Amino acid sequence: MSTTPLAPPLTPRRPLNPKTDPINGHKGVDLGDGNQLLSVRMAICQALYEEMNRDKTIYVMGEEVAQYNGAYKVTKGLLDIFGPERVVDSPITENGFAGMAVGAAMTGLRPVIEFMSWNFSFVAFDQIISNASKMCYMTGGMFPIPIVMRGPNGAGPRVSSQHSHAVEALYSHFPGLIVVSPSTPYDAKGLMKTALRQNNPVCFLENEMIYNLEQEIPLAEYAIPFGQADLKREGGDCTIVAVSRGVHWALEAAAELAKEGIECEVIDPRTVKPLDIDAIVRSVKKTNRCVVVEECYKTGGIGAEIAAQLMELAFDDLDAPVQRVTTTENPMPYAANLEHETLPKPHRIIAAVRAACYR
Amino acid sequence: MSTTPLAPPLTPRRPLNPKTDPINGHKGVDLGDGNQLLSVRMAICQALYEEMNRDKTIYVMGEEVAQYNGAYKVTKGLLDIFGPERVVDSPITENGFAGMAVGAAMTGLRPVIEFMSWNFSFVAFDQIISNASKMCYMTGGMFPIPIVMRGPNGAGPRVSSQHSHAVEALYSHFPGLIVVSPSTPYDAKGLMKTALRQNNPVCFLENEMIYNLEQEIPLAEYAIPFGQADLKREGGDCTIVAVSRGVHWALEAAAELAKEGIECEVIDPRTVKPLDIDAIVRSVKKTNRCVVVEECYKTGGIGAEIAAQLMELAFDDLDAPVQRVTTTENPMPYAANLEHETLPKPHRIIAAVRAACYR
Amino acid sequence: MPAQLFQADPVAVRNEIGKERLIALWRQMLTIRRFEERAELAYKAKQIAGFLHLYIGQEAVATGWYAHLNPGVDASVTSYRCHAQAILSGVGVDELMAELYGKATGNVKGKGGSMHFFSKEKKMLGGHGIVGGQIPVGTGAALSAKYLKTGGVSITFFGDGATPQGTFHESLNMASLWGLPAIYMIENNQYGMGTACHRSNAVESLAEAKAVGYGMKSYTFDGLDLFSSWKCAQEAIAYVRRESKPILVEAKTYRYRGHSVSDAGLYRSKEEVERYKELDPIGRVQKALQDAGWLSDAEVEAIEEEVRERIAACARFAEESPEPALSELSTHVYA
Amino acid sequence: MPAQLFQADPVAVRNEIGKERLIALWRQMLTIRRFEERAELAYKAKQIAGFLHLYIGQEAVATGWYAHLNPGVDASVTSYRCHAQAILSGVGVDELMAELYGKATGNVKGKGGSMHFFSKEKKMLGGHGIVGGQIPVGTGAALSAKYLKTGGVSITFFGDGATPQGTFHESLNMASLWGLPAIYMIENNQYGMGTACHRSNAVESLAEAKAVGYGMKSYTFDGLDLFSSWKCAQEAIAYVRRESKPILVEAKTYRYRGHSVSDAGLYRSKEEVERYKELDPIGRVQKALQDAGWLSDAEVEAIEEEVRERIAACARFAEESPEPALSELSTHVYA
Ligand SMILES: Cc1ncc(C[n+]2csc(CCOP(=O)(O)OP(=O)(O)O)c2C)c(N)n1
Ligand SMILES: Cc1ncc(C[n+]2csc(CCOP(=O)(O)OP(=O)(O)O)c2C)c(N)n1
Ligand SMILES: [Mg+2]
Ligand SMILES: [Mg+2]
Repeated sequence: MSTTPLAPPLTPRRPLNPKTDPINGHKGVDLGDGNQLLSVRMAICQALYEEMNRDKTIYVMGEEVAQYNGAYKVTKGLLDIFGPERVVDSPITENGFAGMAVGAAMTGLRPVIEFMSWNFSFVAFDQIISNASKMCYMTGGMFPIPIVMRGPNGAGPRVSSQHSHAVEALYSHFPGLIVVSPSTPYDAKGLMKTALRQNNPVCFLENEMIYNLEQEIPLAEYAIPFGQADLKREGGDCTIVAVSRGVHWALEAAAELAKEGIECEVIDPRTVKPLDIDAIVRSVKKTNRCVVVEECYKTGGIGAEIAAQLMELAFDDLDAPVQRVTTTENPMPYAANLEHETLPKPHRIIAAVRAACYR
Repeated sequence: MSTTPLAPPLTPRRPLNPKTDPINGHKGVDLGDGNQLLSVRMAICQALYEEMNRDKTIYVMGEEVAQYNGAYKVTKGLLDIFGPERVVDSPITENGFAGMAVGAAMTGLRPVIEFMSWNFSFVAFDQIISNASKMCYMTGGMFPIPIVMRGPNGAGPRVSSQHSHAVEALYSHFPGLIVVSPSTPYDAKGLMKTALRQNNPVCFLENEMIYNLEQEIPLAEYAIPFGQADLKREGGDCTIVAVSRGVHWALEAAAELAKEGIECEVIDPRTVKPLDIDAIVRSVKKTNRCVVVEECYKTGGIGAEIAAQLMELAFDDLDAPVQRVTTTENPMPYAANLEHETLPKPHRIIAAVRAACYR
Repeated sequence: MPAQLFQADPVAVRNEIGKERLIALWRQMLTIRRFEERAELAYKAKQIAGFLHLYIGQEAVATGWYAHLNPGVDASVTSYRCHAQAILSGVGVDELMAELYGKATGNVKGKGGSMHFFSKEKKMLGGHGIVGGQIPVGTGAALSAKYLKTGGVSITFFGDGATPQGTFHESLNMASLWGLPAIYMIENNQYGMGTACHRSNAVESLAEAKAVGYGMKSYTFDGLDLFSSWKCAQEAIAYVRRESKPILVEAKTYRYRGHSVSDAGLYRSKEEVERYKELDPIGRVQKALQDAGWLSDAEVEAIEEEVRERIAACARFAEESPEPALSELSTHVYA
Repeated sequence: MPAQLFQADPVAVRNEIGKERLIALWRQMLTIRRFEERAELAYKAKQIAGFLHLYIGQEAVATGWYAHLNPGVDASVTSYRCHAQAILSGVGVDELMAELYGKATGNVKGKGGSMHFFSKEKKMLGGHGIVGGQIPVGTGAALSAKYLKTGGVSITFFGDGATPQGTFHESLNMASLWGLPAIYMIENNQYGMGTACHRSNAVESLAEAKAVGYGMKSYTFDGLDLFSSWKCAQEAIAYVRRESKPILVEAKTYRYRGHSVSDAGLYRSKEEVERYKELDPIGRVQKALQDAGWLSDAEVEAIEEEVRERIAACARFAEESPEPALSELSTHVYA
């Protein structure tokens, strides 16, 4: 399985046709030229499918992942293909099945567990932190914990405060965890493949709002290593580091800003932990400005960490303070206008880039 | 109850005498001059005692808080004084009793819950985040949640990975929570009084290793407002922002550094959220250097947030990157030498200050 | 093993409730049903967004129990499927519908939406989105009642899908240990989302089997029948008030709609749903009222019309209400 | 209501076990006891730090059950009170004592300490510090056994104080639902720290009452008596292997030391402790051996001496071992 370093363009030549093409499941649309067309949702499913075929120790467990095909249909078809031993509907007991995954991982399996949303991982927080993240260390390396925890992260559409968390920063705080937060089908598949072939607990943070985003990706197998950022747009005036859905908002903002002559470079870390700070530093050395876009809260968010690291590694290169465009410091409100202002949307990114460029 | 802005000196004129003085419980030693001598442990107990006397809606619940007088004896004597309705031993069910506190707070009580250590708050994480921190907002202000959650935080003595977390950064990430982390008896009492008289959920983070630390504090009632840092040492060469036990390590380091002519200013935020960034900025405008000392992990720690805010608010005043002296990026190991290197102890602070001063 | 079902003679209970009260109960059920049907329409018209979980089919459960409660003294709390409980607590439909629309006049100022209805005055403690998260909250309210000697009880509603959560176990143990006046009501509508109850619970009779492990009394009743619900509530609530002991109750019920409005419901057959619709709890009460000669066709029509008009009015109120001011973004983060 | 206690005729069981095996079991118990007594001394001499939770008094429980297990095929997991389980799994006392000393030669390289003993080879999954945290872990091992068709079972030890945790409930429900070969062993030593069992659990018979809610078979046995423990294990483990169904077991036992070495134990009377000491599980096995004429006084003395020497040697090994290199700080954070 080779690593393809060059990500394909974000916009496919044609969209999926819901009448004739699959819109979920593991099969993309073969475009005949070595590429396939699929969505983020399908890319994740495909990675699971391929790895489950390869590795019999992988099982998938979570609420509604089997008979219902996943609350968001990410696991569509896996039950039919792999059967009820390997694709298991669990009761609503996040701490329980997360802890079971730890025990299973210690005894030869490679569990994939779905949190129907990452908000519900809070119920399982003790097993994630006290057990999954520490086990390898506290056993002197005896028990690595190869678990992939996955599910939608960040704000869904108008689902308000208990259902709208973005947990990148939260889980990045803890040594022992890997935090993956892909923004495209290509990245989602390549990173999931890596996640399923390494031996650390991975928080694989998807985003409901981009499950349908489509892209042409290679039919051939590939994997994307952890800790390798991807340049989603080139530009010399300001670096925007953007995570997950934020990448698309950043690209929107960048297109707007280009009209006023500000060329932004958009860097997608893809994995928040490990973080490819080198790529960020390289870009900032060129642009001398940095804006971070994320759905986490500001206090102790990814932006804070990047700002602190840039201070350490590019102190003399920054011409302006790092701007943090995050979810505002409040639980997510339900009202449409309030939700809009809470999220780090393009209008806020544009303002931040202007501020960084002293415009 | 007046607010005393001037904290008393850290070193008492005489230590507590375990033969003749109380070493726990709510009563300090009356020194006859309007002051009393007591430890951090006793200061917290005294604040609880005074407020429970004043406010009948306060109850204390947790594992071993009543008959055992607290695993660390912080609640010593409260059962005898206030009875089993108000001082309640709970089964080991952190999520359960934290959630009960939310329900009780919504119906007229002011619960104080003890986590035997903050590590166990991970079991209760969902109730703390999904309910306590959001309830006021998601009910449009209808249901404030006046809960004080308290217990020892940070590394105990050689208790290894599952028992050594410092959670300041973790809980600061979430809007709706107050995070208090006192370093002295004076601060502990004054902040606990405030915690028990306001209506937000408070994470009151104590530290086992300084429970016995003694100080002379006023006999008269006082409270310390949230969001007001305290200057623990004055100095013009480098600002050290230090939290909880870190304050004492910082003071040790500062004394060492003074010998080589580096005068450090030690600022204790006392409450990490709200954070008195103004006090930090004021100091940095004078020293042009900043080192942050905390027991949290580095990634997304308090140091990251302070670095990011200093960049925003004192961009041109910093002569060197903010240095972060934190728990190293590994779960806490048991071996004595490894534990020593993991913690942000004076030798590491000294090195960081030197680096900040380019020495 | 199926549980022993609580037995109530419908005619005897009907007579015990009496004409006026039964008409009032029927009107409440109708109000809940029409409120939710209207919300469903508004959702399809994209006037409401996010999740919308309807209680349609389950109305007899909450209605029977609130009939014996005194909201404001007694506390109640439930899941995201919270519309009925808010209405039965006495919250006005105007502010509830406005909340669904995300308006400033909403029950919680547009900050919560469908899953988060509350009332401080009525001690209606939500409206909770985390499955099982409300169970300790209800337990805490029972602690308050005992501590403050209010004489009140607390009732906590949750689904069959929530009983496997740890919070259930932790709460019931503490409530029993400390003799709290807490009612735990499993609304077993036979599915947690797409998962049939027997696929998530190792025992068939949830209340009966699980109560043993907490030394608790239990009841299981026909939740599609208002008379069973009302009578069981009367007996059980009296027990809780008298003994200051918790109970575990299971309502065997059914939801007619999908888990939420977006659920296609492929996990159950149309026939199954139709079979249950024949047992419609609202229709049965109406029939009982008419059988007893307590309501004429014309009176039925008049009340139906009144309710419809009330609901239409609350929808107008919601539509015409303003959005929250943007300054609301940062209010109430802290008290 | 006290539970129905598992009945075993001591003489019959003794004869079934037979001379050689019984001597071996006695020697195991003795090794555990002496190991911990030595650790206690070292703790007082400040050679060991952190927490140190001793199993002294409870030896018959784990010893009886491991006798029917095949560590490496069968998995086991327990709380911080994990010394016996590690020794019985077959981990050498040298590396265990070295771990207590925080040395590089320790069982987990000095990274875990007293609460975190492990063995990959023996499928001994810890050594867990979070009360109840190991219960899902043991359940996961049972899932593995079933999934990989190893024929193995998993046994999860936890205290009376851990049964109120949500993890207990969640795990038992899933194990029963899916027919996992899991043994849940409540070591009821009557206290969780300073809290007597009846102050944290609403029912008296933990296993018997709680098993009902999971449709599970249960056993309760005299955990101070090796013969009851051994015989109950034989029957119960055979059931789990044969049926691939979980069971809930309660051992009525007692710890002679404080919760941890630093606990003064003011919550129970000296008389109570003395009363239980008369039932010392190790002394009773020795007596049975001697009553049967299977061991002479001299042989007892010789074995005692051998065990003492082995433990002294492991303490020397620990003392003489080097501290971990500082470079170990950052190894194993990631695999
Ligand atoms: C902790 C948690 N896990 C998962 C979910 C997603 N979820 C919402 S409702 C639901 C099903 C609950 O079923 P049940 O308890 O039977 O209640 P019902 O919807 O039938 O009223 C699930 C899985 C959630 N909200 N919270
Ligand atoms: C989640 C959690 N809460 C609290 C503690 C502190 N604690 C450690 S042991 C213990 C008592 C446990 O008692 P029990 O389960 O009966 O086990 P025993 O110590 O008697 O073997 C407590 C409260 C902890 N380690 N984890
Ligand atoms: Mg249900
Ligand atoms: Mg115990």
